[in-house]
Amino acid sequence: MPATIRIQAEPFDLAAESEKLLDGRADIGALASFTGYVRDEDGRLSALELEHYPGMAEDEIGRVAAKAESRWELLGLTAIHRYGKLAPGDPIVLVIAAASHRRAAFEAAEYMMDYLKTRAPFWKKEHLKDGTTGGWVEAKDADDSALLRWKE
Amino acid sequence: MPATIRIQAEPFDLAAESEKLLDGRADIGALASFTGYVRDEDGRLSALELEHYPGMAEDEIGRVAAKAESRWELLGLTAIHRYGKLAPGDPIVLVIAAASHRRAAFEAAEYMMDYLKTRAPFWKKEHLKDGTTGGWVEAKDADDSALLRWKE
Amino acid sequence: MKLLYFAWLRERVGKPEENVDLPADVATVADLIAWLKGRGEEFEYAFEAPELIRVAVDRVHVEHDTAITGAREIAMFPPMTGG
Amino acid sequence: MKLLYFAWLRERVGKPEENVDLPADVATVADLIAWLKGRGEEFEYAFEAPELIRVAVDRVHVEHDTAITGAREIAMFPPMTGG
Repeated sequence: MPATIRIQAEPFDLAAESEKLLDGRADIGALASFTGYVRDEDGRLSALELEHYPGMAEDEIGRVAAKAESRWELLGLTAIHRYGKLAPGDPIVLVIAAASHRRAAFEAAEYMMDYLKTRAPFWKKEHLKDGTTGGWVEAKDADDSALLRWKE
Repeated sequence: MPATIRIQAEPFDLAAESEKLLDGRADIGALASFTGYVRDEDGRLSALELEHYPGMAEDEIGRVAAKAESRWELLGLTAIHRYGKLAPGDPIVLVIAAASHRRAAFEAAEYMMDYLKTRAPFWKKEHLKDGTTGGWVEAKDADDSALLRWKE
Repeated sequence: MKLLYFAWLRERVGKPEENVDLPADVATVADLIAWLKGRGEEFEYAFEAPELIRVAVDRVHVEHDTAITGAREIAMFPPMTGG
Repeated sequence: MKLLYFAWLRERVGKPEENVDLPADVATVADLIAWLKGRGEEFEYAFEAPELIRVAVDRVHVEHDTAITGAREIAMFPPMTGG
């Protein structure tokens, strides 16, 4: 089954996306999902603006998904990433991985998130409640080092 | 925030349980969930009967949840386990972990599932499509060895 | 003392629970299992491989060398297969 | 050749994209960045730390020593912060 990859401004629906993967199948034993949300940074943040590279974002997430599918025996994989101006508490990103057993589902979902963070062409700009622009969120070393776990 | 632990015959609602954890909060940046389903075992299975120890199941899952909460900085934790006779494709178990960052959410959810599998007093009996009882599902060595990951 | 049996242990014993008066020399979980095995064919069959049996004393997992003095409820069952 | 800039690189350069004709001796990503730096103050500022700049040639991540001959679209941007 091909992975579902979407880049969109609109919110996504975890329950609906899960149902699409399940689709009445009875070989799926495990479904792991991850949803990332805009944090308000202790109340400082008024909005988070997500810029992306429209021509490349879907391609690159598709490449990461293909790697996950070759590494684990998956029965379904969904990745949805939003762009645009989001408010604290808004969902940003959704990953769902379906498999026969839990380990593959968990690992594939975590792998997708680790690579999305560092490979998908998205950039976050903070807008603060005091009216100023907090600047661009800097990439974290922790995100780069998270990838080490997946090197064979 | 105390963990939500429920043992029930009824299905659960991932979206509703996620919303309860989020509850308008803007400090949650990551929500990892796991849902386990009854597999039909290549079409052999007609039903899976889940027996449990009513007096102990909730207590034991609560103890596992307390360990997860002391190990990771969680902003919410939910574990729901069903009992009774379930059909292929039916959801059995739900775990949701909320945190500021993704690593804690993923790890706590995976930890909960690993311990639920081996510590929560539930037993599965298979009913087959040919009308016979397939017997009790045997505990897997893989589930015991999964716990090694969490030993400090 | 209340004894509970689950899953195939319940099926082999033939009942989900019972109340028993234990002899004074039954001090640990292992003693209890040995004593139960002497109570008839169905118990001998149920407990033929004691190392497989998991035990909870008052709803907390314990090892076979745990003392059961003062326990109100002892549950015995095969390895768990939840999740 | 089409060049694209994102995030603070776009802000510093002052435009999201442009079409350029490259000199024949600009063979790699590193050559391109060095050439861009000579195009004025805003480019010098934007590319002051070339090691921070990530590059995609025709929508695929590449290293700075990658050849750009025949590329249609080259995008330059800071480290990604999606997810």
